[in-house]
Amino acid sequence: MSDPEQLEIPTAEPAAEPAAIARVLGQPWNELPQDLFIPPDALEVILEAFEGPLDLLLWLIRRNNINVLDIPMADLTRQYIVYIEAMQIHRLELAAEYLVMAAMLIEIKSRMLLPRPEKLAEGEEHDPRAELVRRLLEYEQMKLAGRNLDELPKLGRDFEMVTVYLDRLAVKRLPQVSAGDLQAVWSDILRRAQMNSHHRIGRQDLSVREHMSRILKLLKAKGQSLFTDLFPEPAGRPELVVTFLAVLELTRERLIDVMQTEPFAPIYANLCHVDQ
Amino acid sequence: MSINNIEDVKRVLEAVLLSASVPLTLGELKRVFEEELHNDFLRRALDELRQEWQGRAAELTQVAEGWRFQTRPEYQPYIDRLNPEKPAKYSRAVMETLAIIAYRQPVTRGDIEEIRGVAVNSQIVRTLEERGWIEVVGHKDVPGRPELFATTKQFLGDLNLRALSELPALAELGKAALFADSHGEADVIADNQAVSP
Amino acid sequence: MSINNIEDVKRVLEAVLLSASVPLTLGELKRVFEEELHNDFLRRALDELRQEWQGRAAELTQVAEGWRFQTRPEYQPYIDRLNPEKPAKYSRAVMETLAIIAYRQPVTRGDIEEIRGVAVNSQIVRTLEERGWIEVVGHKDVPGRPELFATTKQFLGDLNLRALSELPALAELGKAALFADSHGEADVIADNQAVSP
Repeated sequence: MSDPEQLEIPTAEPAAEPAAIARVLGQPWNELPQDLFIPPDALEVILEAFEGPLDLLLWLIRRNNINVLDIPMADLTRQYIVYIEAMQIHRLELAAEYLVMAAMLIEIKSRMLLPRPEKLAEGEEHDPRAELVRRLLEYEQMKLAGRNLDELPKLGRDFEMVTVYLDRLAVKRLPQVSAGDLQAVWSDILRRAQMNSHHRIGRQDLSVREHMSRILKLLKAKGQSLFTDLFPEPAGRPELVVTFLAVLELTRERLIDVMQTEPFAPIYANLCHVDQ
Repeated sequence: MSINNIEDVKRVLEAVLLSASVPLTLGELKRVFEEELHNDFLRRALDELRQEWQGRAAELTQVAEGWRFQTRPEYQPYIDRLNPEKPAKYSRAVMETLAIIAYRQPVTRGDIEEIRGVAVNSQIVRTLEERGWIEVVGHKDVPGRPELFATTKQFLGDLNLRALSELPALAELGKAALFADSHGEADVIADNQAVSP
Repeated sequence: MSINNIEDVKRVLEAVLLSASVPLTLGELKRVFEEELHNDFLRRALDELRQEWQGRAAELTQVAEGWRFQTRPEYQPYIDRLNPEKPAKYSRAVMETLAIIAYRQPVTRGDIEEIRGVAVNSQIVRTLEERGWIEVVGHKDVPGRPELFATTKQFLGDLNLRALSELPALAELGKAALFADSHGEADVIADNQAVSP
């Protein structure tokens, strides 16, 4: 061959769209190129452009318009090895898979040179290339599937999820407490207090305490009140008794003062003031 | 798509605002278009868009940070049902403090501490005060004049009670074995359910 | 608000779906209503809602994970102008690995290596896992008990698909574009029928 072939540097996508198939080289290579010169950078590009030995083989097959089901093993192997050797010459780190594939190609090629074995039981002729072809086709199928998946519209790339603002603070959640909760907690406290016998929680009538609070609030607001105004209006007998008990209790606890300046004078109640 | 009329502008604004996670300023909205649009034109488009959304479940609003779509508040109960946030709960300390104030009022912080056996964190008291459930009704006439706490009307209302006497323990306290050995003055008030504040 | 007609149901669905940050299943949408609604009724409401949104910048779609509103693709260039950082473009290695997992699942790393003819970089697997597109669904019962990978619901949803059966059909073995003119002795390959997931 007078025209030494140059190694072609594939584009980033070696086996590109079918449209590119038009670039047919015609004859497959028969010889190693004599004056192979490829800048190391370009080789790296080559290496990076392929996703592995199957990808490189597919590219060679396509570039040479080879029938994948009838691969001329000698030519394909030779071309494949050209690339591998070129990369090794330039000490590019070559994935081990590329070398394994080279060995496999050579093995298939040599098996093809041997006389064909007898027909197999099924009556089919055994082709040493069958496994390679199967792998090439399966890889090619997945390679195309990957490309198709890449073209599907994707969230974040081709469309966005709609999320409208929600003012969560518009309705503030406060803990809910029920009377039952309170009762449960109170009985816990009582039980605990009973276990520590030094705590003796006596029973106080709640309505007395309720009126104690009420009277305190009233006096806090008014400062002083007529004793009679401490009693709610209208009030039944039990309520009058409870209010009276509350006043007594408040007095006993020195929370309020009840005063009468002279007999039958109006009785006043007011809050105790320590600093008076 | 080329932007040649206000309808197209509105659709683009809608897409951009619906997908944005933060409010967008007029300047940001302007940047979205290749063409230089007038502020007035943009504002008119936003205004028309807002009107188009009348009757939908979300609305276009202008807040301090810019424009955004937000769901109308009336739909929040439905949205909440989807992601039921754990109902907030008061700590045991808060609940015990509340129970003591409810059942033993008026009480000082010291009383609460004596019953609970631990110091009362002022955050607990503040929590209950901010909720509007307790208030200071006076000061005890002892050294330091400690505040006396009592429950409020709002507390009763929030717990669906008409009076403190409706707190459940009242009815059962007397029967509780707990108090089998405690004093008998309880019978002084026979019919205290009738009492209302 | 009481739900007594399909219009109200549609508005509630709109509010819930517009504010959700993930697609919602029919079951989740049902839970939003106090009343027990029939699936058929809900589906009709969703369908009507989808039609109402025709002509807006977003659309109501059903994907594997459920229902969601999403912007229409034609507005993406405008949205992109606001957020100049585009999501990373995946390398061929990543996409091929994803394709093998999607179409051949469940597969081990060894299966992937066998098909691609090269070792599987663990960064590739991590990329796909972090995107939430693949997950380990078990271990193969062979020595070493290698992990079995499969695609997730989110993978389908992110690609706007409802089920694996909606993935693009695989090219027929040997009839791929690459070899458009080269078949004939197809019987060499036993397993050349079109493979669908």
